[in-house]
Amino acid sequence: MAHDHDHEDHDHDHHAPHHASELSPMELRVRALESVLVEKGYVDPAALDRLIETYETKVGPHNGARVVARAWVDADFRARLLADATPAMRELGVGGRGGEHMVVVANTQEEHNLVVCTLCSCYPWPVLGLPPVWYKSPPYRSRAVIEPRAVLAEFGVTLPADQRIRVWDSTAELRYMVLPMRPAGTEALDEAALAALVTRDSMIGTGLPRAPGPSA
Amino acid sequence: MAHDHDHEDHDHDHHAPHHASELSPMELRVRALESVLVEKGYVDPAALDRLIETYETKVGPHNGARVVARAWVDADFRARLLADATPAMRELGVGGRGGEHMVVVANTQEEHNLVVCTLCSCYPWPVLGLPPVWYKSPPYRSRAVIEPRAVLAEFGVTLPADQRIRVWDSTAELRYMVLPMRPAGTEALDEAALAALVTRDSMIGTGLPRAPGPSA
Amino acid sequence: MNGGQDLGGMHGFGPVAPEADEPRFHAAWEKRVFGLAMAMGLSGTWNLDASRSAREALPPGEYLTSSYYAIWLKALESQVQAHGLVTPEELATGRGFVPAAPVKRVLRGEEVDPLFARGFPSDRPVPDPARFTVGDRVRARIVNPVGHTRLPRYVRGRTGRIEAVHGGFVFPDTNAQFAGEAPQWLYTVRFAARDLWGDQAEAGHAVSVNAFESYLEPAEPESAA
Amino acid sequence: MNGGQDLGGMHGFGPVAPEADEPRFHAAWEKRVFGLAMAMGLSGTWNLDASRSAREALPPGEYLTSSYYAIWLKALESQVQAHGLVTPEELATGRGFVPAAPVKRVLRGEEVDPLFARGFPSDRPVPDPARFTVGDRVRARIVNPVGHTRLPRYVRGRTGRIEAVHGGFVFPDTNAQFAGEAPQWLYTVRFAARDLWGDQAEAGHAVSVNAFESYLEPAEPESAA
Repeated sequence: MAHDHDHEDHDHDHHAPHHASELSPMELRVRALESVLVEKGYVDPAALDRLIETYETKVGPHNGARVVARAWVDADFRARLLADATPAMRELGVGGRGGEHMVVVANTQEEHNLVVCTLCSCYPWPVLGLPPVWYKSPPYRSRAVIEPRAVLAEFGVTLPADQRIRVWDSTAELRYMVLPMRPAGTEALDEAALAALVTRDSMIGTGLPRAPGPSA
Repeated sequence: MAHDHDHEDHDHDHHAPHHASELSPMELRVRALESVLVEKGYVDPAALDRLIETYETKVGPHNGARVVARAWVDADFRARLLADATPAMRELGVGGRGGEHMVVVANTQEEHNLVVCTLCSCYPWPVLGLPPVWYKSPPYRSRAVIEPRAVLAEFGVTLPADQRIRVWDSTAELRYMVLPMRPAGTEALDEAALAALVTRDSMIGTGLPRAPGPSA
Repeated sequence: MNGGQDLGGMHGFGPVAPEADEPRFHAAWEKRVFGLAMAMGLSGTWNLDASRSAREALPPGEYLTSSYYAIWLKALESQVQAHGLVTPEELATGRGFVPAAPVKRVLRGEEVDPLFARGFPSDRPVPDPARFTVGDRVRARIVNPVGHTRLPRYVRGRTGRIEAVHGGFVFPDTNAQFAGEAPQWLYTVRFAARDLWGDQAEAGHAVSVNAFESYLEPAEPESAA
Repeated sequence: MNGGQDLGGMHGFGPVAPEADEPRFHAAWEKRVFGLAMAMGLSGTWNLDASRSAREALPPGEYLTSSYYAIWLKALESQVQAHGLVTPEELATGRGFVPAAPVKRVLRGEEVDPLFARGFPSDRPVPDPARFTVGDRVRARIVNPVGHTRLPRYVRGRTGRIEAVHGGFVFPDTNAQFAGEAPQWLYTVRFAARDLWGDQAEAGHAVSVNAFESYLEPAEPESAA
């Protein structure tokens, strides 16, 4: 405790590592909560471990990338995805908690889509994994709806002035995924190679897919 | 410093006294600012002392109370005060910085007035002195405009249901003083005795004047 | 509530700051909080809307200076106490002193995969027909509930157009207060940025929100004046 | 700006908490900050609107968790540096290292009483006639300036009635940015609480704000449609 007095109790993000032998006040506080919840039988430790493992290692944007790649190569799938995304994603085994009511919005030359949750942190977990810190933080949540072009510029994305921006504020249980435009020069790529071009940010709308490498 | 590490750097209101030999980080920080501003000749220490002395000891709600008492006994003054408060107050020597553009709003049986500054802490300094902490703090600033009756109840003021409430949000350089209703049973009191009934809160609108004592 | 969580359109938070490595958790305790909140969320003692409400109930200054999982932790601590599952002494010591209160379910390890793969849909049948249809001009009502709501301040009183009708969904405002799921029609409403932010809005920009039927009224007063 | 200072109508801050003894200052440093801010405000380097703007520019979470005079201090530190009066090293050490920059005036001790007794009026002549008159129905414009403004969010887009015309006054939005006093007509606008807060507003309640002419537009669209 002696070395922690002026750090962890501020609750800000602190990324400094701690010596294993020194638990921060936050670690102690959470440990107490976990201990009593387990002791009283409200929480099964095996469920806790499985939940953490699932969201730390299993779900992630590779799921969304597979959906996007399929939509790029399969016009019928794309149509089903845009008409009713939840069952279409289920065809690829993508779905579950936090993705019960998926909506896919397709970028076009005329309109770029951007997803935010101004009120909390709604995000399509089974499609994109847990959201990054910036997605959950006040700068993004406050600004995406009022100055999306400025926000996109900070992500290195400058859209043509005549491409409109549509911001989707996730204020209910619908969850959004952006379907980015297929990059030029990818005619020869197979579905797996296409999926490798699909970045997490391109499915939030804060990025664009990677360009194909010179060998493509 | 050793005993201060986890206190003063939070910047919250701390009222705990300090030993004279231990300066808090905030004291040291302000002392550095003052030292350099004085050393570089931007601030005359005599002016600084005089400013603090003036607002700590000279100005206060006794000025406003005199204005209210005069308005209670002098119908012509009251009319001038409500028509154009700044020169009327000057008749009593009340005015100056923070009271350049005074507006007086009179309580009636039909309507009670309440003053707030939601955006900062605007307050008629030469009439009421420096504002109390609660006037400058988020609970009052946020709630006075949306639930004034609930706020008044916390001050122990319950108005008749048919008495309307008018809230004045001081969003420009006009400064408001409430002219409370003269309490019943004060016919025999002179102006000085009346002024003694006028509380600071009754001129903000969060209170009512004191009732006259049993000897009145 | 008009709390620290209602961030749309606010200024002063600085630039968006992506991290180079983007760890999913930034300390061991964050993982535990995440897992505990998920597990307790399935105990049937409260619902997702109530959890959001508990997070929003932090004083705005505290909300805005707490990290994401610190907000989750504080809300969870508050919930387990408010629902009588844990006493303050138990929370302070990490040890149980009074018997456990009954909960509707305890999530078991083997249930995690099937339950979370299936998910927890929020759509519900609504007997009445939808009041609005695609293309209708609507105004978001001017409301300022002290309790939980999902209508952000920045659209209240503003006029937009119905763009999609999604069917019936659990109404968060009542559900958060354990006053019933009271499902309502859910819409997507598109607002032109100029109607939300004024003439200085960025050009060619629109914002859509999902809005429950009771959040909306026809933009033009209805015929019976 | 839509910052931490724009508090009207927010929830979650808890009860109003009057103090029994109500000390004017709660620490010796608060007095010094008060005096320094007053004295430097008269140096002619900035103006009152710019000082308010500097305070509002604190990140909202910091604004809401800082005490009143801590906000003043942080703003003053920021202003003396931004205007080149003090370097970061000088602020850190409390000692001057570079020559003083010229300021328009240094307030002397003997000037305090007469200057502060006289005050610093903000009324200014405005050549054009007032656009609105008492009784006019007006709508507060929907604006969201990144810079300083005195039109609180809770009235934007809402309709009220002109109750008083006060003459011309320095316009804070430009003055705060050293873009001129640009005086405008100043009005008192009265809003019924229901028009601000909706049907759940407390009964028999109205709110008035002081609004500059450019903050307002006629409530009904003007004839040339």
